[in-house]
Order: sequence, then structure tokens, then C-alpha cells
Amino acid sequence: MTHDWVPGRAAGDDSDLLQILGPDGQVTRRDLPCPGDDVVREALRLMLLSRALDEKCIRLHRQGRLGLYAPVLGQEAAVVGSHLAIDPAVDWLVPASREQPAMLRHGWPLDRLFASLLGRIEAARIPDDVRMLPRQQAIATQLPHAVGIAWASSIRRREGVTLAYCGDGATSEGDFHEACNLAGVMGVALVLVIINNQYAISTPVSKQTRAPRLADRARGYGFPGVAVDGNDLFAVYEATRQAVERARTGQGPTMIEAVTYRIGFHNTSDNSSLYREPGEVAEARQRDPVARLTTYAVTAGLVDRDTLDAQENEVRAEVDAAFERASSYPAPGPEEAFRHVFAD
Amino acid sequence: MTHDWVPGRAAGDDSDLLQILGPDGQVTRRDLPCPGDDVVREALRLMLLSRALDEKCIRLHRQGRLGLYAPVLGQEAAVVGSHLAIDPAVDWLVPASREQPAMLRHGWPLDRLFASLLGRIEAARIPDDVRMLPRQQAIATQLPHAVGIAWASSIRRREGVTLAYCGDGATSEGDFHEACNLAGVMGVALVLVIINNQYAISTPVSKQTRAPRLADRARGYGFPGVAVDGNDLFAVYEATRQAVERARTGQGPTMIEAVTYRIGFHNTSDNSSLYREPGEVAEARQRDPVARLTTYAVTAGLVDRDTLDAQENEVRAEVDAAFERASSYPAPGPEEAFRHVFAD
Amino acid sequence: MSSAEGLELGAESDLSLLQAVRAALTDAMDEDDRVVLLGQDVGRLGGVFRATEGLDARFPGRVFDTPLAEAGIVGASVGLAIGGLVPVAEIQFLGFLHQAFHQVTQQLARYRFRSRGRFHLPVTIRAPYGGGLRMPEFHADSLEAQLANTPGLKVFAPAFPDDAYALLRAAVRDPDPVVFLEPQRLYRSVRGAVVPGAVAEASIGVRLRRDGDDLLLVGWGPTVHTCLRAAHELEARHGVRSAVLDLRVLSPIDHDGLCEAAASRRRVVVVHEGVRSAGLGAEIVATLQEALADTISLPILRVTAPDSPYPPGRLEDDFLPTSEQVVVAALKVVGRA
Amino acid sequence: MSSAEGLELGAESDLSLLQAVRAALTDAMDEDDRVVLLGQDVGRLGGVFRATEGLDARFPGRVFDTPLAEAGIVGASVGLAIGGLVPVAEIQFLGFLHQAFHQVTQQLARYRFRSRGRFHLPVTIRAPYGGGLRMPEFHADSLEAQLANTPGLKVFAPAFPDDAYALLRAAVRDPDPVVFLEPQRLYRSVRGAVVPGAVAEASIGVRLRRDGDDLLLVGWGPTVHTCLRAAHELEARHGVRSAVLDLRVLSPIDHDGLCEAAASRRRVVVVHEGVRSAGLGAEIVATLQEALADTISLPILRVTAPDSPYPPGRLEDDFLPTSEQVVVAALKVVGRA
Ligand SMILES: Cc1ncc(C[n+]2csc(CCOP(=O)(O)OP(=O)(O)O)c2C)c(N)n1
Ligand SMILES: Cc1ncc(C[n+]2csc(CCOP(=O)(O)OP(=O)(O)O)c2C)c(N)n1
Ligand SMILES: [Mg+2]
Ligand SMILES: [Mg+2]
Repeated sequence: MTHDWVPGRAAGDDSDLLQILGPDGQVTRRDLPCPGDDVVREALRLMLLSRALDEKCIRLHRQGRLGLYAPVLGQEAAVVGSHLAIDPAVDWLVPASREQPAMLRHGWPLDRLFASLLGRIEAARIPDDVRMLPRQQAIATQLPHAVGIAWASSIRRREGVTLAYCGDGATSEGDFHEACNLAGVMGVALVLVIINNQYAISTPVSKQTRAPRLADRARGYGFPGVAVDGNDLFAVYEATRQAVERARTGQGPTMIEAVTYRIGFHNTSDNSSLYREPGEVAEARQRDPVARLTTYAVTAGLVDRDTLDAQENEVRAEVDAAFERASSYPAPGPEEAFRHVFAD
Repeated sequence: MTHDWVPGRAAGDDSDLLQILGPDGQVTRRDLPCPGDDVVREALRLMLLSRALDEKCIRLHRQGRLGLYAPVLGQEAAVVGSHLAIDPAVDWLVPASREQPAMLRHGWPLDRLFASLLGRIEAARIPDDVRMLPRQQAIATQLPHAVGIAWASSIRRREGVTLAYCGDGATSEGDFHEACNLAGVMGVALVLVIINNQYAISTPVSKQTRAPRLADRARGYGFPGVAVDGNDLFAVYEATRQAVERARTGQGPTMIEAVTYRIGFHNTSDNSSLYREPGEVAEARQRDPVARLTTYAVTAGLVDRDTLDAQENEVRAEVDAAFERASSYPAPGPEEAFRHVFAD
Repeated sequence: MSSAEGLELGAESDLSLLQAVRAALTDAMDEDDRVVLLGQDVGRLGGVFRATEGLDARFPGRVFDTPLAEAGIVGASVGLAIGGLVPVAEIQFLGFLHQAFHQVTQQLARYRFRSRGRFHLPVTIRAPYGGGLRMPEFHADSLEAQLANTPGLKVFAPAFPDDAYALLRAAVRDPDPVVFLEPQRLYRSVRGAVVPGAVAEASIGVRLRRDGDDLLLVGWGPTVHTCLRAAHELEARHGVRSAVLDLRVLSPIDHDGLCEAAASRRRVVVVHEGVRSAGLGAEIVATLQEALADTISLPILRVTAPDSPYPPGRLEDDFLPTSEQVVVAALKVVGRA
Repeated sequence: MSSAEGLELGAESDLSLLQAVRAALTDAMDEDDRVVLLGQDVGRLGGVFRATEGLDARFPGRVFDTPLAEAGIVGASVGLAIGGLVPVAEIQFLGFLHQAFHQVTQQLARYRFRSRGRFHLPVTIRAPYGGGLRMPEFHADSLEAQLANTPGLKVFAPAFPDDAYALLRAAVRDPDPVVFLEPQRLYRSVRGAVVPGAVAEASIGVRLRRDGDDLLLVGWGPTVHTCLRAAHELEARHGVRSAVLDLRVLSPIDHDGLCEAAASRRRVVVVHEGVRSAGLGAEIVATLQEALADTISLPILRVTAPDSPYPPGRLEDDFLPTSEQVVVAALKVVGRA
């Protein structure tokens, strides 16, 4: 009965979150598997690449050479850790909008990503063999699409699962609900990762919902949900791996809430100091997912500081080169404003 | 983690439902309060009135004297039991569409209800002092309205809670989600009663959602939810009473799922034998809420069979008289198609 | 024709508009096993109008009852198409397409454009619409103008069984999204010959449903019949010979066909059930006065629903355009009033 | 003016359009304590454009950040109004009103009609819209035609700070729902005198923003400025004197004012950022050719966005109507091309 009601966890209490790698880079849950060394190395490279991309784009924006950009700074473990659990050769990626490292790993070349930011829309086209939707600007509308793709796979008896992303803000939209419910009813092979970065522009998640955890919503759709420490690559990877396994074996969808923090601004036109305290951001920086994984990797002997430095230089060069290539692609002619409305 | 996932109750297992009055009219939960005798008597009268109204309207429809009608047959305990827990003098009623006895108790005169069914739209107008919204034909759209009304009460520091209804089908709409989430965030004095009558037209609730219970959704909005035996007036009444108390004392919204059965057709244009087995309906008739309450009332000595017969005749006469009055109201002139678009 | 039978090849059949819709769905599913149906109550019940009756049984695993969630239906159709299928979704009544409008206008209509052709969406959205059946609120709204204001979307509306069949077959084959408007009042009240396998051409456009030299009446869906009744009356009572043009493709409009039909007759009346302001009739007027600036006769009149919400019950008779109103407008444009 | 200050009574101020919006909200909240604001990020941040900056601090408990759910925002506004408040809701960008379109068209616009006047909804929906700022997809769409096709809804669009103030004050006071379209490109680029307390009359309509005898250019919101630039060019370079009419109230259209302005000038060009087909320009054309059948000069031309989705980045310059295109159209209608 309703007087039994417990409103849920206290604010700031994250003890319920699945965590495998602690903030100090030490493994806290020996009973759960850690990703293999190759996965850790790839994760590290992608996370560094993502940071280099964020930096480059913000710099370019300040120089007036690039339009609006939304960094993924601080959310790298959540995005990279989940994407590493799928196979781009057979699985579909349905991004929200700032999951750059996932898009890259899925096969969208870096220069094409840059081309999209530069408005070189023809060059930005997603290659035919890359099973990925374009970024979505209308919050949460991609989720029913993801369900449809996964449902088509099940109707056509194709292998491959669908990994979809959305933000904490997106969970308030009707589309989130209609998509999740349909996914449950049809039992489709969907893995939905909610990147809870605590904010939708200026709106903190505490004003977005009173749900103790967003992952609590899953039960209301008849499938499992799990909330994980989104700054812990291992936890995100393991939760997604299990979810992908469930999906591949016909057990239906899973919802994963990766609890993390948007260290940067919402996008390059946002001034986040207007709505959050510097102390809050500084504290979040303490939980930096890249530092955490780096500490682990160095401690475990997977990399040393020198290799890391070299790798950082490498990804920066990669980013610079890709930007140069993208800049050389032709800007669309006026006729492009009228092409691709219908089949020719 | 996701491998702990238990998909929920087995189909047909209703042992989790709150029940106070068993199918045989015996009280099964002595630890919970039963409604007072006056409440039981009023409930019985409203339920009989509702049946008489359903019968009359269906007969009139067959005679071609009334348009589309949606009976509440079988759901009387769910509707009457919940409405009896609010006070029409201060509380708001936001109906879905077939909750006729709630609308009547709230103060919409029976002849005006008939007038609405007869298209006498001016006579059908809800009186100024009746705090009730008109029926809603767009499924689930009334729910954000209900939240807004409750929210206005809280902003204006007015007493009064808002009781809103929706069907099982309605829970799949985005509006259900957006409304519930907003209600949770604003902590408004809302009692949401989901009348789960097992069907949305031909679609059984098993195709509507995989949620073990619709009331499970409440947690994802940060407020309590409870699933009750919707054919048990006592359980519905008690759950709503508690929810109203929570709401009145500023403890926020509650979701109640009343699990019942739509014994009749969806509406007078529906042929439900096309999509459900006669056996299923016959079985549901065994759980008839009116019979259950009658047995209780007779056993408890609140009424005897003779009084009951008299009361049935009385409500029938009341319905007939209201229909006659409604028929005498003027049909709208053509100008009514263009009035009330804007303020004059 | 029994439920869920396709048309026998070669043999012309006499069908109701509803049967023609069902035959088109049947034949489309027979022809291409990527075609799937989804929507509220379309499975076992066969839809509230029985348009999909028998299809679930005939094509097991290809007809899906969905939850009550229009945005989910349209949004999932986008995904189904990307996933390699050819979804035909039913929205129970066109008015409820507004529940999914963001998925229609932002997603369905723009995916080809956004992705520079990487994705295209062969999706058909079927929806009953239009007045005359004393339906509850929202069940009779005509929203074609809003759909025509949405680039990237095609909108078809048949007025006869032959077009219901041929246009629906074309819609399903179309590589781009089509909203297919089914005039519910005509479902059972109009019958006609249907040629099996007759799929309308890609370049479908207007169709003259009656010839006449004095003026042109333009309608679509239910108002084609309003126009035909008016034309009959105009000839019988007033000796005025009016042609009736069935627009058929409401977006993109067949400008050439429309202007050709109007050019020789010079006087035009447009008739629609949607409300007047910013209705599709205005677009037709604007097109004609521009393309035929030197020949068209003014005024071009519109006979439409007024600018008020669709009223309940019998009041719809005072709301919908009538053939009498069309006659009055026609006499005015030919200078006889 | 600092953030969230109303206007000092009596003193005229020079404000940007954005400041005028903020001043109107401030004064409306000062005047009537039933006025509340709600929307995404309207509280502490003051909205993504800062239109509501400072209002949360100035009016504690009357400005609400909502969850990210447009239908919830509009639907809750319906309830807030029924509950006795006067809600002013912000939709972050007009394109996202489609997420709430069912609440707008079925509920907000029809409550008075449905309830036979028992309920009426003094709700204002504010939304930035229009092109020129290189916004992402959906952020620049002009949907006015679809709103004007919705009976029961009023639609206002200011082009200057004075109207931003006076029309918004009128919208908030209006007993019926108003969608208030704020041209985002003009927020900071247009300044002008605003008279405090100047609330537009209930019978607001068109306004002549420039006089001229040779022809009439009709625009609203951002295209009033396109028209003004074209008019300047036409006079300076071609000796053609064009009047510029600011439609201001897009629904219901001020027919009398529109026809009066067109009658004496006979030649008309309509300019809008919405796509051409079934755009609001068509309604204006259809109205004029009917009301002024004997005097209007054909063709009435429309200069609009083409029938394709709003394109990304710089391509919007090839998509939006330009003053050069207006000049070309104007020369055509005056017979100089
Ligand atoms: C339907 C819709 N409404 C509003 C917006 C404006 N908007 C852009 S991003 C954003 C916040 C999104 O928050 P969240 O889902 O948490 O994703 P995040 O930006 O944190 O990654 C909003 C409100 C939009 N793009 N789409
Ligand atoms: C938005 C919307 N979609 C579809 C319909 C058509 N329709 C009318 S009633 C109904 C089923 C409603 O089911 P439920 O919510 O369970 O209520 P019940 O009829 O069982 O009381 C449907 C689909 C509608 N009225 N509104
Ligand atoms: Mg976020
Ligand atoms: Mg139901």
C-alpha cells in the first residue's frame, strides 16, 4: 500500500550504482569480470581521441572556424564503455548527438564527422556499409527509430543488436516512453544506454524527474534496467556486455543508466556558469573517467606514461589531419538545399 | 545486474493485488478498514444507477435514438470506489470517457449527461460550480491537464485534490508519461486511477505492455503506485482514500491501477466477439463487482433483496425521466457550429 | 470479395472503397514480402473499419497490433524501413496523427534529406478521415493542408475504389513516405470497378472525373463527390456544364495537370472539408492565379468548412461544404448569380 | 535596461526585441499575479536566449523550469489555466511545438468550443523561430501556416520591439490561447522605442510599416525586414514606391486591414520564410483575389522558402527569401520585368 512508500535513495548517495573500477583506479568488485587488455587499450585510445576532438572543436569554434559543437567531455567512459560491447559489423548504432567516439568506432570516418560540423554535408554522408543513424537534433525522437530497427531485425530474423543512446533530459519526452514500451512488447534486441550527465542544458536531473534512478523505469516496460557508475569504464562495459548478450539470445531489451557528469558546457553557445557552481564541476572533475582508466592501465602495466604521451600526440595529429581533409571537401552548392527531398 | 531480472508475475496470477472484499462478498483483509455503511449504500446506488444507464443507452442506440455509447459495465467498483474517496465540493474530476457514475456523483446532472449523448450541446454544458472536465476523446491527453489543475492548486495554495482517470491503453501514450513525470517533479496533489479493463478496443493489455503491473510505472516517476482488485469496491476505496490523504497533506501524487474487466463491448459500434472468447467474458462475469458488493451488503444487513429491487426500479425511473428531460432540450441551431471559438 | 483476398489477375472486380484498400494491401503483401502492417487493432480485429480484416491470418507474422501510441507507430515505422522492411502503418483516425506529428514532420519527411540519401523511407501511413459519419471529436478532421506544408512527404487521397487500389499500391511501392488519406464516409458508400495489378504511375496527378466546358470544380477525397453532385445539379437545373477535377495527389500538387484543366475553363471553384484558413484550397487558388494570370477569371471561390473546430453530432451538416453551396459558388463564378 | 525590469511608466525606452519581450513579461507579471511562466530552462538560466532572465529572482515561485517534454508543457498549461492561472509557456524553438501538436490543436485550441464556454484558456505559448542564425535542424522552422489552419488559436508575430511588447501584453491578457512567434534573428539585431504599458487592442491587425503607392509588400516577423530592405532598394534603384504591410496577427487574419491596404495599390507580393506549398502566403493570395476580384492585379506573387526541409548551415542563405528576390518579384508585378 501507498503508506509503505519509500521515496528512494538520498540525494548524492550513489552506493547503489554498479561499480567495478573505483575512482582511484582500483578494482572494487573481484566477482565481476574486467574487460580484456585489448579492450582497455582500445578504450583508452578512443577516450583520448575523444578529448582531442573536443579540444580541437572548441578551439576552432572560438576562432570562428566551426559552428555549434557539443563536447562529450567527462562522459567518455559511458560512451566508449558501452560501444565497445557491440560489433559494428553486425550491430546498429543509434546516437543521440554528442556520442562522437561511438560514431567513430562504428565506422564514421573522423574527417566525415568534421565535414558534418563544417556543413560539408555531402562529404559527411554516412557510408553505405556503416550501420549507424545520423545525429538527432530532436531530443528522444531517435528512440522509436531504434526500436523499429531492432524490430525489423527480429522480423527478418537477422543477427545484430541495436545500441541506442539518449540523455537524462530525453527520458522525459513521450517518445522515450512510447519507444521503451514498444521495445518491451515486441521483445526486440535493443540496448538503451541513458547517458545521465546530470543536466539537460541548465536543468538538473533533480528537476527532470523524481525517479530515484532513471533505470527504475525499465520495470514499467517489462525488461531489466541497471544503473551503473558511468565514469567507470569497466562497469559500463560489463553491464552493456550482459545486455548485448541478452539481446543476442532473444531475451529482449535492457535499459542501462550510466550516471556521469557533463564537465563541459552544454554546447559552444552555452555559459554553464550561469546555472551551476564551480565547486560542483571541480568535484566532478575528481571523478574524471579518463584519469581513472589511465591509472588502472598504468598500474596494471598495460601502458606507461611515455606511451600515453605518445598516444596523445598521435590522436591530436589524427584529429588535425582529419580536420584538414574535411576542410578541403567542397562546400555544398545552392542546389543541395533542394536535393534529396524525394528520390530523383 | 540484468541477469537477476525476474520478468514479473505469471499471467493470470493476481495474488499481488490488494483485495479487501473477496469475490464471494466476504472481507478477506481484517487489518484494513472497510468503508462505512453510508458509503457502501451510496456505492450500491451509484453502481445500480450506472447499470441502468448503460442498459438504457444501449437500448436507445439499438433503436437508433442515440449515437455512440461506451458502457462502463463491469468496471463500476473501480470507478465508483475511487470517486467516493473525493469530495466534489473541493476536488477536481478529470475523466477519461466512460466514467459515467463518477461524473454524476461529481455533480453533472443525469439529464445533462444524456443531453451530451443526444448532441444537445448547450444543455450538456457542465455547470459553472462543478469542478469537472468534459469527457476526453483523445486518449491520455487529459492527463497533463489534470497535472496542470493540481499544480495550479499548489501554486495558488488552494485546497482540493485532482482525481484523474485513464485506461490501460492510455498508459502507452507519451502524454501519460509526460504527465506522470511532471506530477512527480512538481509533487502535485494528483490521484491517478488507471482503469485496467484488460482491453483497448481489441488490444489486450498483454499486447499493450510487458509491465508486470501498470502501477509499477509509478516508481519511475518517484511516487507510489499500487495495484488493486478493481472489482473490489473496498480495495479501490481504501487505496484511493489513502492516496487522497497523501495528496491533501502535501505528499504528492499516487498512481492506482484498478484491475478489472470490460464486460461489455468497447462501444456500441464494436463487436467484441471478433477478438475475444465467450469463455473469457463468462469467467469475468463471475467476478461481477456489483454482485460482490450486493452480497456483502445483504449479508451485512445493510439492504435486503426487496430494498434492492425497489432501488433498481427507482434508478431505472430516474434514468427514464432524465432521458425524457434531455430529449426536450433544444437541438443546437446551425449557429452553434461557429460559436465559442473565441470569446465574443 | 471475401476478406483479405487479393484480386484475381485479369478479372476486373466491383468493389467498395474499403474492399479496394484491402485488396491493395493484400496484393502488395503478396508481391513483396518486405511489406508489413502495423497499427492499433489492425491484427485480429482487422482495424475498426475492417480494412485489414483477414490479413493477419493470411500473412502470419507480418501484421502487428501495436500499443496505443501514435508517435511510437510512426517512429517505429521509420526504423522498420531503415531495417529493410516496407511498413504500412495505420493511424486509427487522421486526427490522431497530431500525436505523432513530430515524428511525421521532423523524421519521416526528412530522413532522406538529412542523410543525403543514405537512408530513404518507403513508409505508407494510412488514415481514415473526413466527415459525415457523426464521429466523436478529432475523428473527422481534415489535416491535408498541414501535411502539404511539410516538405518531403507525399499525400494521396482517393475518391473512388479504382484509385484507392491503384494509389495505395503506388504508395506502398514509393521509395519515399506517403500519407494515404482514406475518406471514411466513402468506405462502404462508393463502389466501382477495380483493375487488379493496376498500380498508379510514379508521375500520378490530377484526374478529370467529369468533363464540362463552363467551369472547373476541384475537390479531393470526399468532396469529389460533393462536386459531382453539384455538377449534376448545375447541368440539370441551370444548364451549366462543369468539369470535376479530382486532385488525388495533394502533395506535391500536379501543377501542370491542374493548370491545364483550369486554363480552358477559366472559372474555378475549389471545395474541401478542411477549414478555410490556410487550407489547401488557398494553395490551389494561389497557384492558378499565378500560372494563369492572364486567363483565369476572378474570383476563384473556395467552398470549405468554416474556421471553427469540427462540431459534434448533426452539426457537422452545417459545417461541411454541401453541393448546394458549390452550386451557388459555381453560379457566381460563371456570372449567373 | 537591466534584466527583468519592467518599463518605467511614462518614459519611452529604446529596447532590443528581446528586451521588449522581457519587459512585456515583467510588466504582465507585475500587473496580474495569476501570470506564471513555465518552460525548459526559463528559470535560473533565463531561457536559452535569456528572454526570461531575472524573472525567477524577481517573481519567486512564479517561474518554473519544466522537464524536457513539450506536450507536457502545453498540456499542463491547459490545466493551469483551468485552475485559475494565466500561464505563459515557452517552447524552446517553434519546431518543437510539433512534439506538442496534439495538445495544441486538439486541446488548447478547442477547450472553449468543446465546453461551450464553461472553460476558456488564457494561455500564451511563446516560441523563437525563423532563420538566419545557422541553427541546427528544426530550430528555424516557420510553422505559422499550420497554426493558422487550426481554428480556436490566435497567432501573433512581431517584427519590431514596440510590437513585441504590445502584442505580447495583449497575448497574455487575451482570454483565448495565443501562439506568440518571436523572430530569433531579430532578438538582438532590431532596436526601437517601446511605450510602457502600451497593450495592443483586442482588435489588433495589420500595420503599415512603410507607405508607397506602386505596390504592396506583405510580410510578418523576419520578412517585414526583408520587405523593408526590398522597398528601399526598389525606390532607390528603380523609382518604385512600395508600401510594406506587417501582418502581425497571422490568425485570425485582419481581412479588412489587408484588403484595404491592397485595394489602392492593386499589385501585391507576399513574402514568408515558411515553405511555399500550403504556406500562409497562399491564404493571403486567396483572400485578396476573392475580396478584390475586380481590382487586384494578377499575378500576386509569393516569395517564400522552397518546398524542401530547412537546410543546414550556410545553405539557409539559398533557402530563405531574400530582398533581391522580392525586388525581382516586385518589378514583375509592376510590369517592369
Ligand atoms: C524535442 C526537443 N526539445 C528541446 C530541444 C532543445 N534542447 C537541445 S539539447 C537539450 C537538452 C538535452 O538534454 P539531455 O537529453 O540530458 O542530453 P545532453 O544534452 O545532456 O547530452 C534541449 C532541451 C530539442 N533539441 N529537442
Ligand atoms: C490518441 C488516440 N488514439 C486512438 C484513439 C482511438 N481509440 C478510442 S478508445 C481507444 C482504446 C482506449 O483504451 P483504454 O485506454 O484502455 O480505455 P477503455 O476504452 O478501455 O476505457 C482507442 C484506441 C483515440 N481516441 N485517441
Ligand atoms: Mg543530459
Ligand atoms: Mg481499457
